[in-house]
Amino acid sequence: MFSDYAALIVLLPVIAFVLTLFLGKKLYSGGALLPIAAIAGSFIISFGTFLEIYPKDGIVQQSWPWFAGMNIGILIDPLAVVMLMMVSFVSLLIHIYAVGYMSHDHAKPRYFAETSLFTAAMLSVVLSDNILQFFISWELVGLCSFLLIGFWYHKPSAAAAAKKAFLVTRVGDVLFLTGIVLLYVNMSEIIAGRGFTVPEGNFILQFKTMFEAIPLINPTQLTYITLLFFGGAIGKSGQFPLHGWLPDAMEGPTTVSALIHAATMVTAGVYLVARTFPMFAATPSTLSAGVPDSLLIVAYVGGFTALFAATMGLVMNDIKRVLAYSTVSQLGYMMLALGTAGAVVGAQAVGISMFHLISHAFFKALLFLCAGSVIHAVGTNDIREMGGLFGKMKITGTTMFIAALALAGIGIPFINIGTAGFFSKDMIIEKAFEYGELKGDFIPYAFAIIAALLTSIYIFRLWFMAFTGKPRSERHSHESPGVMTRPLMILALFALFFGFAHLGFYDYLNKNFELMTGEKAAPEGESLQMSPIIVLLPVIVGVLGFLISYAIYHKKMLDMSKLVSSENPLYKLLLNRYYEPKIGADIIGVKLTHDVVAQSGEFVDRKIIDGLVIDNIIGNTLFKLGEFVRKLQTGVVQNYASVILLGLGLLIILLRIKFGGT
Amino acid sequence: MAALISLMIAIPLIGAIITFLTRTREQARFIALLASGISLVISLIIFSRFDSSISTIQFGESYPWIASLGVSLKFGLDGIGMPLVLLSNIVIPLTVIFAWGETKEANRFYGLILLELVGVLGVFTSLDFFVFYIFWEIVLIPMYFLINIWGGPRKDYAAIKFFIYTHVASLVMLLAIFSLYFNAWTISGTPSFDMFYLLKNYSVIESPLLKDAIFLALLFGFIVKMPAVPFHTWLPDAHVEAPTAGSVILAALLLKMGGYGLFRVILPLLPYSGSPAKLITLMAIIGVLSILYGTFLALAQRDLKKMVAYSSISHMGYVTLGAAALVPLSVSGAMYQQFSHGLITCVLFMSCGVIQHSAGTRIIGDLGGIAKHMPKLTFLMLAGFLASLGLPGMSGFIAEFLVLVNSYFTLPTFVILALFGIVFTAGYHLWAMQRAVFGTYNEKLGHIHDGANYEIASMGILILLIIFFGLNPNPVLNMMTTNAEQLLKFVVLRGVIT
Amino acid sequence: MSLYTYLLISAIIFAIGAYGIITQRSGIKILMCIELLLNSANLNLVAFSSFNGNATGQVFAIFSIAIAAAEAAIGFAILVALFRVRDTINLDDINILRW
Amino acid sequence: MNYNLLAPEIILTLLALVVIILGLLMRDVSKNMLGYVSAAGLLASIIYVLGNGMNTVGSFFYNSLTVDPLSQVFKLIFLIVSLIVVIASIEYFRDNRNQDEYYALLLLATVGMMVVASANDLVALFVGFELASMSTYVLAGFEKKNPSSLEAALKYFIIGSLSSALMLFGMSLVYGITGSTNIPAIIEFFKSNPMIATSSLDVVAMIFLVAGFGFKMALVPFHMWAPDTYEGSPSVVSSLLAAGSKKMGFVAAFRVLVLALVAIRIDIQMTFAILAIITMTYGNVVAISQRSIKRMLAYSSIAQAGYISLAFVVMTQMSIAGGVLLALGHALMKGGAFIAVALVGYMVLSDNRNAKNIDDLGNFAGLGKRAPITAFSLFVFFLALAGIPPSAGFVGKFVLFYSITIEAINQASSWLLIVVIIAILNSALSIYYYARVIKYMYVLPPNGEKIKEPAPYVVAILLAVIGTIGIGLYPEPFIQMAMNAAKVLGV
Repeated sequence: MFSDYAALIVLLPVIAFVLTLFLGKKLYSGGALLPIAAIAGSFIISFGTFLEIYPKDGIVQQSWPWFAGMNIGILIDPLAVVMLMMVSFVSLLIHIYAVGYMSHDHAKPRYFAETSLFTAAMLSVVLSDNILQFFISWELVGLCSFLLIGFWYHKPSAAAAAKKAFLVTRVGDVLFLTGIVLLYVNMSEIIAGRGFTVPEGNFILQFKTMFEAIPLINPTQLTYITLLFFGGAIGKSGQFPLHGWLPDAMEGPTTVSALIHAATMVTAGVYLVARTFPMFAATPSTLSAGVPDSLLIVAYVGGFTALFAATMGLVMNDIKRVLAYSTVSQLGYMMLALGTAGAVVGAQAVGISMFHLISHAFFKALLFLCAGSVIHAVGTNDIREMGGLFGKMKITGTTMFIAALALAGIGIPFINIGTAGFFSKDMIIEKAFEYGELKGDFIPYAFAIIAALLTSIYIFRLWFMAFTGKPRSERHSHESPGVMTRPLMILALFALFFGFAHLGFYDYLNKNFELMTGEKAAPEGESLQMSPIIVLLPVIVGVLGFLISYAIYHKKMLDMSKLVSSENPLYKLLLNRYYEPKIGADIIGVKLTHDVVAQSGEFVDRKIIDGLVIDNIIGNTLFKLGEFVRKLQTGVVQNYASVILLGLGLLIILLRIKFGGT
Repeated sequence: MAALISLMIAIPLIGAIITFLTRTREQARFIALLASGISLVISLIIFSRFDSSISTIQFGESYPWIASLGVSLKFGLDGIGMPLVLLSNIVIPLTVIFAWGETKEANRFYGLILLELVGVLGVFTSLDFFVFYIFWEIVLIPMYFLINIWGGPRKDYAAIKFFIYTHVASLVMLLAIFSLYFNAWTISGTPSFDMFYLLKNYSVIESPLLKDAIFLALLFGFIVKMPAVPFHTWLPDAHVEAPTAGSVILAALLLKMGGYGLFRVILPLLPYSGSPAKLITLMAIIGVLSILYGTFLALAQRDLKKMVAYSSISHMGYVTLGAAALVPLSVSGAMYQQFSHGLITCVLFMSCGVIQHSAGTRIIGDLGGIAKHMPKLTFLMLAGFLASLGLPGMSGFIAEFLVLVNSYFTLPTFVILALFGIVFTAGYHLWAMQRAVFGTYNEKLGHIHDGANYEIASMGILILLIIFFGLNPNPVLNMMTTNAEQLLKFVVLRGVIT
Repeated sequence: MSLYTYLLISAIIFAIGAYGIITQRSGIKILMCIELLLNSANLNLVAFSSFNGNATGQVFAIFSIAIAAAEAAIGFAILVALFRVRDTINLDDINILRW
Repeated sequence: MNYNLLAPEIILTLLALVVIILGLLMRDVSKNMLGYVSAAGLLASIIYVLGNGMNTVGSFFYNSLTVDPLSQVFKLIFLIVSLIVVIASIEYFRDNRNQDEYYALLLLATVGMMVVASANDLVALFVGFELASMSTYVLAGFEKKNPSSLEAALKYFIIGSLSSALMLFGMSLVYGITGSTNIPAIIEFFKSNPMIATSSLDVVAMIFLVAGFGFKMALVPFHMWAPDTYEGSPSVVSSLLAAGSKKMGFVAAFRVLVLALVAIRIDIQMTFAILAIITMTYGNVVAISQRSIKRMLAYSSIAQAGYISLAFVVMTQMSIAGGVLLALGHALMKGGAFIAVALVGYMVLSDNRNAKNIDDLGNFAGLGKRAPITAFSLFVFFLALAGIPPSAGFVGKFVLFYSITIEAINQASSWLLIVVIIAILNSALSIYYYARVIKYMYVLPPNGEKIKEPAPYVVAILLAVIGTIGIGLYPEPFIQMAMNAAKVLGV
């Protein structure tokens, strides 16, 4: 019976948004309760739906016609339902946490209104059954992120970051939209030309219809479409080269970073690729044998981003920025999973990637909330000014340590005991290796494994610098209130134990596309046996990273000041984030677009088209002429007479020339 | 229930005359609101009775006028005119409400606004070319006064430039009308200015040269009004100098006359013109050029209002593009763009007006952080800006989506170019917001207050409408699509596009 | 004498009149030049009349002579009135109205 | 012979004499009523003309006068103009001791114009021309203490008599060639002997006639008297000149030139086109830089002359009709405008007895507040002159430009199209200086308080306004009228 009310999953938060926005001031605690209740409702319905459809491998499909052959609809299949539960659950926890975190902010109603709108939009992304609704919700999600990053709009940096986030993701969105345009055109053409028919009650842009049309669509077109979609994903999920906005997005409240820029929104890109995976998988393999082009590119972009972001994570001093880069890098892992695993085990890749997505959601949200709690207590973001916090903030410290373990993917192989990250990430790395084995291309694997090492180094660097040693600044700090710590503990539990659900999870997700399109995904070849070293390696690098950080930042065995100095070009490069902000914002944004193109356009418009042609050539000439001719009117009557006689003579001559006559 | 349309046109006219004669501003604005309100009600009645499934003229009326020239007062509505009539009747009352506080020569002010309503309603409903032209011209005069009496520092220049520039365009259009009229006359032997009749006989003209000449003359007449690059330069001046109400009417209604012309006149002729392929390309180029050019120039502006003016140019570019694409849904998308831009641009110009009025400047650089003191305005302005940059869920998105998606069938390259512009569209909107509204408050502005209630109210209503039509375009979109399909039957018939 | 002689003479008179109008300063002389023009036309008329052998021309001439007289009277009247207010009839000085 | 058809002229002539005699007998104070008398007479003859019907035909005095639709239309124009002028003059010349002469002359001028309108013989034409001209010479200089009025009169007189001399010369040549002064006979002759018809002597004759008529029409290069005279003479008289006697030139041109030129089949389209274009452009361009409104109106009426003379370029029935319509419209608009200026002058003088250049643009500031009716009427006249619908000006231009466009299409001649486009650009340009005055009237603040607008002026102006808008709103009968008038010429 829950599934009948699936629409409410989105509608409840929307209602909460409207009410909170307009009369939040009057409600208790700035109207925090309403959104919390609404999102709790969404979570319950999602969970109930899950319980309903899980046993009987069912899916929920509802859809209503909208305009011009488009529709609005709901599609809850395994892929969607797990996302639904995760999003609503994490969002719920973070809302509760926010009650404490935002307690001092006077604009609470706006905050809660926007977050609940965000939740609604995100849920709508997850359960939309057609690409257009997906895109629309996706844009609204972006809008909310824009609003929430700029929540403290009076901070210029916040306003700038909000704008940057929106614009950079906008680039991706335009690619996405172009993809939709291409898709729509191709669909209509095969409908017109190749006798493809949209079944009764289905609509042209529904995923179902799209997947059924795949075999008919021109392969190269399919590659374009999928790559354009992936462009959108790059924007949203902060993949290289559109990753720059995510670290800046940390200008928003930490809860926002946790909810939007770690747990949920940024994963929308991954979700998009997962959602349209069949199309990616169906693209022709021209670049590398047996690997669909789109997947290959997804894999490389993902892998590179994983490594690239991790390197910057090493040197950041803003606690939230470290986490932000770690998010980017982890998203890279998910993309990598979709690419490599997709190439070797097909649709199962979705399960692998999604599992990491969800476990990441738990421990990354946890990390951010811990960071939030630290910031809340210390009042600064700079880890160089922290230190020795563990004594004062036991809960935060412990939970954050757990989260760090999960992120680093620490666990015990072979007996399968470990944190969530252990299962999810190792699976990805193994698949990357398998991909290397089968396709003879180990680069993605190299990306993955190196990134794993760096990951564990920077996260433990962070933990050690923040929680151990002696305080590096005399800031009084205290443990956060219960309303904040309890969500931490809950998330910590998930970060620890969620991993054990992996097998069931994989099985469930593998059925995903069969359930929708009805056709069985071709069973992939048995995953080959791997030498233990390969299985061990991820854990080894994880532990290694821990030890390195321990050595450097706790025991201070070797002095970093040599390395960490503005002389060191590598360090500078990293610290300046590969000069991405400079290139992106300043050069392309301001210099090129505004100063060069726009201003020259302005010049042409005002000075040449308008100034020269309209005003000077036409206007002034006439005035001058008028002034001149006017002076011919001398007022002396003989001149008038002369003019008359002159004219007379001229006319006669003119006509005599014209026809001689006698 | 006949004569609804002429009633709808007559009431504002009477209202205008009464308003001119009133003594106090209270009376003036009350009567203005009353008259436009009644007109709105009538248009709503028409709208509710309108059958959006048929493409023929509905609520037609016809009265003899000048027999010897074959002129008669023909009015009527179809899916092309109806939405714009509705738009006009929505915009004008809201403008009156927005300008509720006008003190300078209030009776003239409101009277002129009503006259504008009369003019545009006449243009959108008249089906006789002669009458059409007369209304087309009449619209200029009140706008000239609105700019020249209530305008800014360079109002003289702007007003006269607007007047002459657009007047030249309409005279050129008149020449084309002459030729159509003469052509139809020679064929049938009886003079008639009936619009459809003239358009139908266009195909009979022998010389392709003459056909193209007529076509281009008409096109010129319309795209100057829209305005499209490179004939747009009157617009920024007019907008910058005009009072807020003037800008609102100018952008929301007068520009739409150009677009209306495209659908009512240009598209029926296009398939029969001398060289359709070339002309389509020409229109597409004009459209895309307007989109990109307008976008980049908006990016360069320092004056908020001027920026909005250029954004209008780029948005009207979508109309040209969609019309040129000659795909049913692209055409109806273009029509929808007219409708939605009419609503959105109101909000933008009203925001500019409120800021100007409260902060005393519109220069983006001199503003900053005004959100602190003007929360309500900020909320509405942000909503308007988002709508303008095509955020889904707002009417603008539907229009642009339809245009882009469907134009791709016939004009792929142009669509790609247009898509390229979208990023920058978002760019200048957000950049302006960031510098003018957000950030730290610029103390030099002194103490500023939020918009007055009536201003906020009218903007709020508009935002609600924008969202409503963004979520549920069907009420107007269906009738547009019906007519678009009917228009394009001939195009396909002629095999201009396959 | 042939018709052309008359025409020639009248042409000469016309030319003199025209020349005078262009060159003369005094209002009176201008009036006289105008009379010359009119009379050259009259000469034409009469000449043609006898050449064509019908009287219309002469009638016309008489009409025009009468009119010319009236015209002259009006002209003098205006000049006199002007002289009263401006103390001059030198047309070069009479140019308040210009441009 | 049915003298009813000539009754209007007769009435007016007698009335003129009566007025003179009454003037002799009356005391100065009571002379004001003469205005009403003449107005009544004009009204009577208007009624007579209408009573006779617009389409009646008749000829008099051995076919030297003819009555036909063309003459009727123009008679109507002249009569209406004179009526408006007379009504306005009641106020303008109130308590002037020479009113009797003024009205008598005005009536005679009207008679002269009407004679020209129906002249069917060169002699009659010449006589009518001279009658109208001489009366107006005097009227122009009627303020005999005012130097500029006298100067205007003098210039008008000299140029006028010069061009009438030219005209006479031309007529003498025509007579010489054709041996007749009766216009139909002349045309007949031309038709029958083309050899002579195309002789250069003939061309010369035609040019002389053009000069003669062009002087009245104020066609470049025969226009130069017009600005000075219109500016200098009393506003009411300027109104008469611009609205009335100008049209006399046109009707004469229609009667003689059109027919003759059609007959002698020499193509001087191009020549006329050039003349027309130069004239309209000249008028508009110079008008832009004027501050004296009367002078501006003068130049604008030169421009209008340019438009009307487009009718000669393509001598189709449509174009002639357009010319007639525009002439009619222009009579109303320009007449009304000058009267309005007169009222402004009255206003200025009531502020300050001895104000100089009273028609300066500055005096129009805030007129919308000071004299609402006048301002609104001027507003109407200006928009009408600019050709904005719905107005007489628009209808006239509409038909005229239409006819030429059609010719351009028919002859597939690009240069004709260019002519139209230039004409169109001109009428767009003219908006500039009209709008400037409108701006002064409605945008700028008034420099004085509201005045009471004298009834006679208001009546006169409103007559013109009603005519202007009326023709715009219901042009049907007028278009018919013009068409019939054009049909007479049988082109």
